[in-house]
Amino acid sequence: MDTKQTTSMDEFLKGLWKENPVFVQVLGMCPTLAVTNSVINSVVMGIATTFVLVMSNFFVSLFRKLIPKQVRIASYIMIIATFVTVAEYIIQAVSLEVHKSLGAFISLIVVNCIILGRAEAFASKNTIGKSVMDALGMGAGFTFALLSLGVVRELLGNGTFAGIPVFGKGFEPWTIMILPGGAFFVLGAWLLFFNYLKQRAEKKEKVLV
Amino acid sequence: MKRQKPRLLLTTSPFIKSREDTAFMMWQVNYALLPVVLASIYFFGISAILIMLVSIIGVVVPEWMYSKRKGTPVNTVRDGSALVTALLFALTLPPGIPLWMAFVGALVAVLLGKLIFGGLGYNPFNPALVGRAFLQAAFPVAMTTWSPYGNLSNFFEIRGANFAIPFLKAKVDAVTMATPLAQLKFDHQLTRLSDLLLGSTAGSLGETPAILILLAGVYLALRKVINWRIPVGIFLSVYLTALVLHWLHPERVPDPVFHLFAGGLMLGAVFMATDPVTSPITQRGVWIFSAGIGFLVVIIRVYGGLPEGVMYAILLMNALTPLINQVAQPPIYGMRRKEAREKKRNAS
Amino acid sequence: MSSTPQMPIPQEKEVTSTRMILTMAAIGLLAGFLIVFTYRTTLPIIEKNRQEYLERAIFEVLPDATTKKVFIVTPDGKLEPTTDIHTKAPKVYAGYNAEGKLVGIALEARGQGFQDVISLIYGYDPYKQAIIGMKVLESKETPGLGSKIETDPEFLANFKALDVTITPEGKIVHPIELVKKGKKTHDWQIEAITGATISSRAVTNILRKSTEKALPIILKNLEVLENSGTATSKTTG
Amino acid sequence: MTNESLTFIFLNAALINNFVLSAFLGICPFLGVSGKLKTSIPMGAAVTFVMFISSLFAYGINQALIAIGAPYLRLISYIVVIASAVQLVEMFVKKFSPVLYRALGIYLPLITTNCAILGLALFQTSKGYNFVQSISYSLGAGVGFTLALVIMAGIRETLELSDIPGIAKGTAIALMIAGILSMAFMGFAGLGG
Repeated sequence: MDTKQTTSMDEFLKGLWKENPVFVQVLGMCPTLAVTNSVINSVVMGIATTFVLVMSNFFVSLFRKLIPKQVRIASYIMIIATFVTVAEYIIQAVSLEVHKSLGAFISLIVVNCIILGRAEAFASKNTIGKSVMDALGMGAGFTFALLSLGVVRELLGNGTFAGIPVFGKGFEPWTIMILPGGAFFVLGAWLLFFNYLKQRAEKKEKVLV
Repeated sequence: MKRQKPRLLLTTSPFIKSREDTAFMMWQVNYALLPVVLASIYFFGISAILIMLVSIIGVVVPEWMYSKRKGTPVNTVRDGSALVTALLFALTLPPGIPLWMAFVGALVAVLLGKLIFGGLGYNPFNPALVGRAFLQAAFPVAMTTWSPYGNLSNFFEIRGANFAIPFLKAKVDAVTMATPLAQLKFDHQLTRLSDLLLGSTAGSLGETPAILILLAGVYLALRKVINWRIPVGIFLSVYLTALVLHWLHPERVPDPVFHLFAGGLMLGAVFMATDPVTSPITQRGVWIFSAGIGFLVVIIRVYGGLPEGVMYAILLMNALTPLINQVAQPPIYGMRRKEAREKKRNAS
Repeated sequence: MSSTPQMPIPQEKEVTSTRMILTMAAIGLLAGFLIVFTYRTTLPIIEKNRQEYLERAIFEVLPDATTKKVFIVTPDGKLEPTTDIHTKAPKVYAGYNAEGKLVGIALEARGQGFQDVISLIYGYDPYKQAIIGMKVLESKETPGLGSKIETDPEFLANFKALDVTITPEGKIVHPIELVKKGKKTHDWQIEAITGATISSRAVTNILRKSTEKALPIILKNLEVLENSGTATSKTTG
Repeated sequence: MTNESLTFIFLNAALINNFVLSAFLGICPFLGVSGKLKTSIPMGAAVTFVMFISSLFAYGINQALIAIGAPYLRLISYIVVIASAVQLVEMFVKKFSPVLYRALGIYLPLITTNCAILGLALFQTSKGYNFVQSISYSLGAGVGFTLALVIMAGIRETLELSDIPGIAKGTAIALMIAGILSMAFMGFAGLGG
């Protein structure tokens, strides 16, 4: 592991940008596409996923010396499923409407590869403090990615930001943006943009060398 | 497969070595489109001209910039392929569409439908239809508001909401008219066949004069620019599917001939399904392809929620084309099928 | 801890199966405890939310109602009061005003829309023999087009007084039908939303089917509903 | 609660609201496995089979959980059932077709974290489907998943020969194709009514 000397802050920052789970690692695509038709949904989904990430990383790291290797995946899934269930009931208690619009995708956090991935690749080998920071960073990065989609899709598709009209009443909404097709296009466009940035950075490096 | 004089249409998708042939073909298509374009100008006047101009700008400018940047020897603007995309795209639009939407759609058609895949010869879907499908999903109301057809006497009348301010809702409360397929679906009214043939119905720019498109198709088929099997296969398949459904529920499905001449079927079958890049390579594949289009068109028209399904049918069969190519691979002469497939794989 | 990521190897002898089972059991126990704890804590709030949501919908389609009572339709076509809102039997919500008088009945109905199933609730006034309100509970119709069935005020106005008069034999005299915008001539017709004919038709079909099935049962059991109102406000409140 | 016809349920899951292109379930394998036509067909078949099995079990478990009044155990039980079903399929494939087993490689165990399967179980519960409806739903979902996967693989195989701009290579172009496919599948709206 090359993260031996890193500080907790680095663990947090890498998830946000350099190892962004969606834009760089291309993980957790299902919720990224499915629930980002509005800003509010994106935020709730981001927070719920971060909560589960932090909790599962915390417990996996806490028990990392106790869980036998053979049953570790099963144990992780059980820990994750527990906290997803907890998150689901909390969301239902806070707002039934939000729960309705996110539907089964809250439960589907269980199979979000990011969470199992972080438990296996990071929390099972690192201290609690680092693991929690890692989870927070990944969660923040995931939320950031969801928001980048949610903002574009809601702005264009509905003319609103978190339900507040932005362009005035006369705006002609681009319905496709809230439809499934729009989700693919917007995510595809973001990836194009990040690839472009990466390519430009590489070119610059070459020039310097 | 018999060895024949190489036919342009049947070459596989990378066209690089036959650029000049592509140019010849594309200009032929443009010539064949001319009567259709003129007819749409006759029926929809200045609006038709404006929509086509905007579409041409929207398609040609990105194409030009792209081929300039890439340094392609013969650029796709000069060989006429960009013009074909632009005109076909424009012909699928309703005459009253705001011009800014037409421009957005043209950009989507060329960027998402073509350039992102590497340009001409690589696009898996028909670019004009990608643009139209995008508009249909983005602005469903504007894309299903049809202005009545006219003639030269109201040539200068602006149809619908052509001049709506970009990004804003159209305020014009224009006169509208239902298309024959919508009349059938929602009001159970049948349009006369003669009206369909002569184009005196509401519809998109190129949806109207069925007989002209048919003639253009015959010309292109004779010049061997398009594969005649595609339109013929589509017509047969539409006719047979509609015949069966007509027999099953006569009250819901009209005479199969109506389905042949209504809506965008003619335009789609002659000009769009025949795109050599997005249709199968082998003759057997072509028959499967066209049968699928015809079947889907009638199924969507009769059982689906939308009155028209040509665009979706062609896009769906475009998507299936690579699979059809796999299934309908002909054995190379003197070889058994399996060997042939292996050989091809090794070669590529 | 090994630092190289690797697939689980099934037959490794270091760890006994007893330990594996114990670990899993411990985690299961912890998980169970956490879940049950959350469930117990949030349940009353969630139930309250659900009740409120349902009540809001009912009072929206029955504007004069202030209290409601839930009935289920028994298999032999009778109505029975129930308190179990999770029951799978078809439900009927009777709305009463402050004096405990029956002011209408709310019914849930669902059917296929353009994209997916549409579910809605509508209010029925047995004395006017008319539908007096309709609210879409769930739909996935095209945003901005079919989704207007939820919001379009002109469309919703169709359901302020939609005639569903019933003959004594239990047949609706004029089944609800859909007409084009501006073509409404009778009280049993619904004016379609321009450009969203399919979704409008779906709502029409859902209502027609539901009224044909449910209204005869309600009219047959109207007395049960009327009497329950007074009983509720006096005894249980 | 539901009176949807079996044909509608099937068409809805397979075409109108295609599991991958419209409900966004199973996107990871859709983007990951869809590079090659040869692996996409067995993958689709395996997923369909697992869907079918888990749908049956999920139905039974849900009934049992309702009977004992413990709906809060639903998610955990579903995921355990799915994991076991995947294990079952894996053993089955390993025994009867070692070639296929090698071809599918690491993707088989990954079906466990394929959200299409858990999604199917959760959706059939929330839609209140009965036993027969659930079967129809699971088959429709499986067909829809396979269809999307195979179409995507076919297109991506042909694209290998083409001249895609550098920044669009990989996931970006796959997403764009998926978007176009999703638009094309909109043509099925209203079918089966």
